[in-house]
Amino acid sequence: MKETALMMIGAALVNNVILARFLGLCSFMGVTTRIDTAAGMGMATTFVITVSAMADWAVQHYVLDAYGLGFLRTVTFILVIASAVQFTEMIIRKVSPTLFQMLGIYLPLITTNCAVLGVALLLVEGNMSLIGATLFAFASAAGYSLVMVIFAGLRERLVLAQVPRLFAGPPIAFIVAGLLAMAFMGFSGISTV
Amino acid sequence: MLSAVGTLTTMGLVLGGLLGTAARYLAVEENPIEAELQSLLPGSQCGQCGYVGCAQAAAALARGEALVTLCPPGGKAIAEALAAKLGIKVDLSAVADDGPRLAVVAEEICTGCCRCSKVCSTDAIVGAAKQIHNVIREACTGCGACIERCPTEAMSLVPLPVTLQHWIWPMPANV
Amino acid sequence: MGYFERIFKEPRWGVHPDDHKRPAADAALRLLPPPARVYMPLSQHVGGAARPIVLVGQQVHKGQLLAEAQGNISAPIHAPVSGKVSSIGEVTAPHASGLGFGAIVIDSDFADRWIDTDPVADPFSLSPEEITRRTAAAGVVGLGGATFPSALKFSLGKRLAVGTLIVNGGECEPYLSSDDRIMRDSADQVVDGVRIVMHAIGARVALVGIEDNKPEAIAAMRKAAAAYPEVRIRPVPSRYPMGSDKQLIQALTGKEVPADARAAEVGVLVHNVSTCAAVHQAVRLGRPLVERIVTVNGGAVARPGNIFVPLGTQVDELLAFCGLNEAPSRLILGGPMMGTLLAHGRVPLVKGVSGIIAFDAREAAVPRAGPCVRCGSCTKACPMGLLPLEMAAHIRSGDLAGAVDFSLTDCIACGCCAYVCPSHIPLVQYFSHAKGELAARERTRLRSEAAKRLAEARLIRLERESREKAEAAARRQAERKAAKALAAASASQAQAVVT
Amino acid sequence: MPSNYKTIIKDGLWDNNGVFSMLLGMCPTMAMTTSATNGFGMGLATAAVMAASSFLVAVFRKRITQEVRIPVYILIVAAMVTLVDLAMNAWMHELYKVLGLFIPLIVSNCLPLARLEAFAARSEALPSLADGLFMGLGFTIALTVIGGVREIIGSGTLFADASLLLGPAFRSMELRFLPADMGVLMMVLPPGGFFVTGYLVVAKRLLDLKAGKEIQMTGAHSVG
Repeated sequence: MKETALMMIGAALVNNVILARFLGLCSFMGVTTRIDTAAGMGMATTFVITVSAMADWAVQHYVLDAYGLGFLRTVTFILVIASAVQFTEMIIRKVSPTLFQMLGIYLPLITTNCAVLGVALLLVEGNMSLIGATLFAFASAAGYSLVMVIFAGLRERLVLAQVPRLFAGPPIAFIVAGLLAMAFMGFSGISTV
Repeated sequence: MLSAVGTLTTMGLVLGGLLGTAARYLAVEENPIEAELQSLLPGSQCGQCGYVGCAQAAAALARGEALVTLCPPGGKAIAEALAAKLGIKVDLSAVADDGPRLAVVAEEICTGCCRCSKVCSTDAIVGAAKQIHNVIREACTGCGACIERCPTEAMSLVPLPVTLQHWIWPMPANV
Repeated sequence: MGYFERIFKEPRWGVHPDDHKRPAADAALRLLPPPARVYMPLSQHVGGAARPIVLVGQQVHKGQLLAEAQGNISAPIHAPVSGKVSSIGEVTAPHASGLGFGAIVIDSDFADRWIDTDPVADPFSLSPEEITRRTAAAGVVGLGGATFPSALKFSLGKRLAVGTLIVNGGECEPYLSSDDRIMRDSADQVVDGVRIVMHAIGARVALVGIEDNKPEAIAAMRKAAAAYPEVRIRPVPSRYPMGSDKQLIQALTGKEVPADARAAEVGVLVHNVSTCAAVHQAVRLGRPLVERIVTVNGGAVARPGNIFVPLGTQVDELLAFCGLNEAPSRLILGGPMMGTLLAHGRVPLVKGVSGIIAFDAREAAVPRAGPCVRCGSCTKACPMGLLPLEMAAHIRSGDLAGAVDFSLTDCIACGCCAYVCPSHIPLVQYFSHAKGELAARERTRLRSEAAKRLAEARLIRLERESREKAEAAARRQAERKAAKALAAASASQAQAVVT
Repeated sequence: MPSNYKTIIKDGLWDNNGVFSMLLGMCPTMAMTTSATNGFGMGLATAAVMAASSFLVAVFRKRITQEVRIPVYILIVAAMVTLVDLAMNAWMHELYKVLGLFIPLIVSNCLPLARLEAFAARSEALPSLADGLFMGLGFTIALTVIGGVREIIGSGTLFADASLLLGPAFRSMELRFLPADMGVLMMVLPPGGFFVTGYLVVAKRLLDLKAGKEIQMTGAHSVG
């Protein structure tokens, strides 16, 4: 139990997907201009990461390992992720139109979000059980969402600031992200998983 | 080799089939935002955006085919409202918004042909045949539809004159 | 918190600028000789411009009606001098934009002949409605600067059964002393006006708030009000903007006016001391508002003081009367905190002008604005409890809705924030710009809504026309067919007859 | 469409540089630039994938239907990545071990996909090959520069271990600027990646400004 909790904290904060592992940076820079869009992207991505992590775990265990096809990992995983995204979109649209209105426009963008593929690949390297893998994926995704929302909040303030012309836009965002990464380094004492 | 091809093919088939079936059973028709967009547009059906009327423009916006800056009479205010409704961000500094405009009749050229009053979508031009026409300021949207129809080039658009009531303090110069 | 502390404790909001009121406030009131020509604007009040009823070339007496009120919110205009109407046209408005507006120009005959007035010996025998009518006919508007027609405020106070009249003798703006002067010189008139207003709105108590930096005015008013226990003189701490409605109400009654409500809704009504004096003139003497006291002050003025001037006098003429040490580097109508910046002095004085300030080069120097350092001084100074730095930041980045979320609409443009800003950021200009922009958007929205209605009406009309056309065509066709059938029938009949 | 090779080269290497102008492919840019060598290796791998996939997409562009083009592009890129992955594992095993996870992640790097959409899908095979190659080389340059700056400030060396990772021929590139304990560790850690990238984007703007070019201050935000 304690180990699982530490593993989850480690995945969410210490080895944060965005700030420590540098996954999903495109969405980190692209969809964090407003808090609500960042939160929407975070929720959608959390969902997809968790679902596709389970699917990828199954593919790895029952198909690739079983037939010794490790080299097909990249191709099969991206195939599974793309399908999972598509599937998620259709289900959400059918089940909850409100949720779809919130997350709809972000879903297609997730296919090429490297956080999804990255987490799946990390799982395979970690050799986890299905439950462990699911929890790890969820925790990583939660950490991703957290950082997205925090950064979006910072950028909402940044828009109001008078930034030197040359630094306006992405450069100042990078520097702020660097400061945020420094802040997250403070978590490294919590857990070492 | 064969097992690799087989695996990929099987996965392709399974996933493709799954998605295809799902698409059939989970199909949902849309798009409720169109009506909301249309309510934001001026509704004068002037056609300056390139679509037949405001309803068509709203449909194009909902499909994502048109830019939110499509409505010249709406200016920045409508572009901003549309962007907010569609949940997108636009750079409005490029939108040419030289303020509301007004059609005026050059009385010495007007022949009283009534062509302009027929195209006016808000009935803002009054005047009987062979009488000099006039524009009702309050009703004119400045869409410019009448300009093209005038055979004697008596119609023109002028900026709405700035009065004490309309004057706005300028933004302070940036530091 | 006790009542005592509530009044005398230093408020936490606002600023305390150097008031620069003396020596101008101590100089005796002077009379401006009637100018050769006055420019009487048609719009000297909030609301619709007055409609001229005199003709060019017409001889008018002082106090004669020149233009009548037009619309629900409006006020009439009267001749400030006797003479001849020389023209009716546009003059430069006393407004930062420097745009023009309509005015009636009168060439003075220097006789200053009044029209026959209709004095009332005992105004308290008149009904409140009659007092309101007389005040409206005299063109009295809020002389503190808001220029809202006073009679309308009377009716509002009567309707909402306001119990307390607050009389604003705060005059918190630096440099200005016209209210101070009127209380010192004509305290009896002011108190009489206060009592007439109380009668008009049915108030039981009047609280006269006077800033404690005007001891002479407080003494004079106490003396004048000694016989009337319902008129209470209340010194208030000198703190800018004590003269603002909401701040004065809070200082005197402890009541806070809600953000989206009017003062009358907490049971009070605010009138300026000069307005009360004008009501006294209008009701007791039957004299319309055609003259007022104007403070002329500032480093560039040789003999600063308070001058009694006919409305419509050009600013330059008044400045020449007081003498100039140097060409003014900046000319402000009203106080330095909230006044209107003028491009030149060729503009007429209007009812709401309590002072003219001509700054010399030293006073007019504006330091360069720097970036915001987030010191928070402006939030501490803001009497409305707003966050000026946040609002300005949102406005600068074009996010007006964000500024409104920070209650931009509650800003009273008092200028405290800009006054205390160590970076000299022109905060009030940001807010004025944003408010103007918001108003413009609202106008655009209303316009486009109206256009939508018109377009829909047109579609319905076109439909009806085409339907009627089709019906008419069908009818004609039917008639023709019937006629044909008839003709055929009669032809066959004829044939039958023939055969 | 610029089929002019000079424009393609100039665009790819500087004007439209994937990292500094378009801000695409940020993940490997940040993660794999702890040293110049790593950046160089990652860049080359990406360049190879981009060149190959651009060429393939351009060749088959008329056969790919509009609706399924994105999945097809992803699959083509994924296949190329797998090839590069296997090749590097075989011939540059040391470098492969360092780059690890980020080789398969080239699949979801938005730079290759963006170029396929923007260029290869509408151009002839050879210009597409050139575009992919030079965009990839521009990416390599950016990564090497970022890696170099971080390495110099962070650990005081430049191209350390180049001989180990790329082969003995690169030994002459290994340099040391600062004594071993002078480095600012922060630069090698994650925050350094953000800081250096931010400042380098500013530096590029400054150079463009000096050259009298119009610069775009907002920058292209792309998601993927």
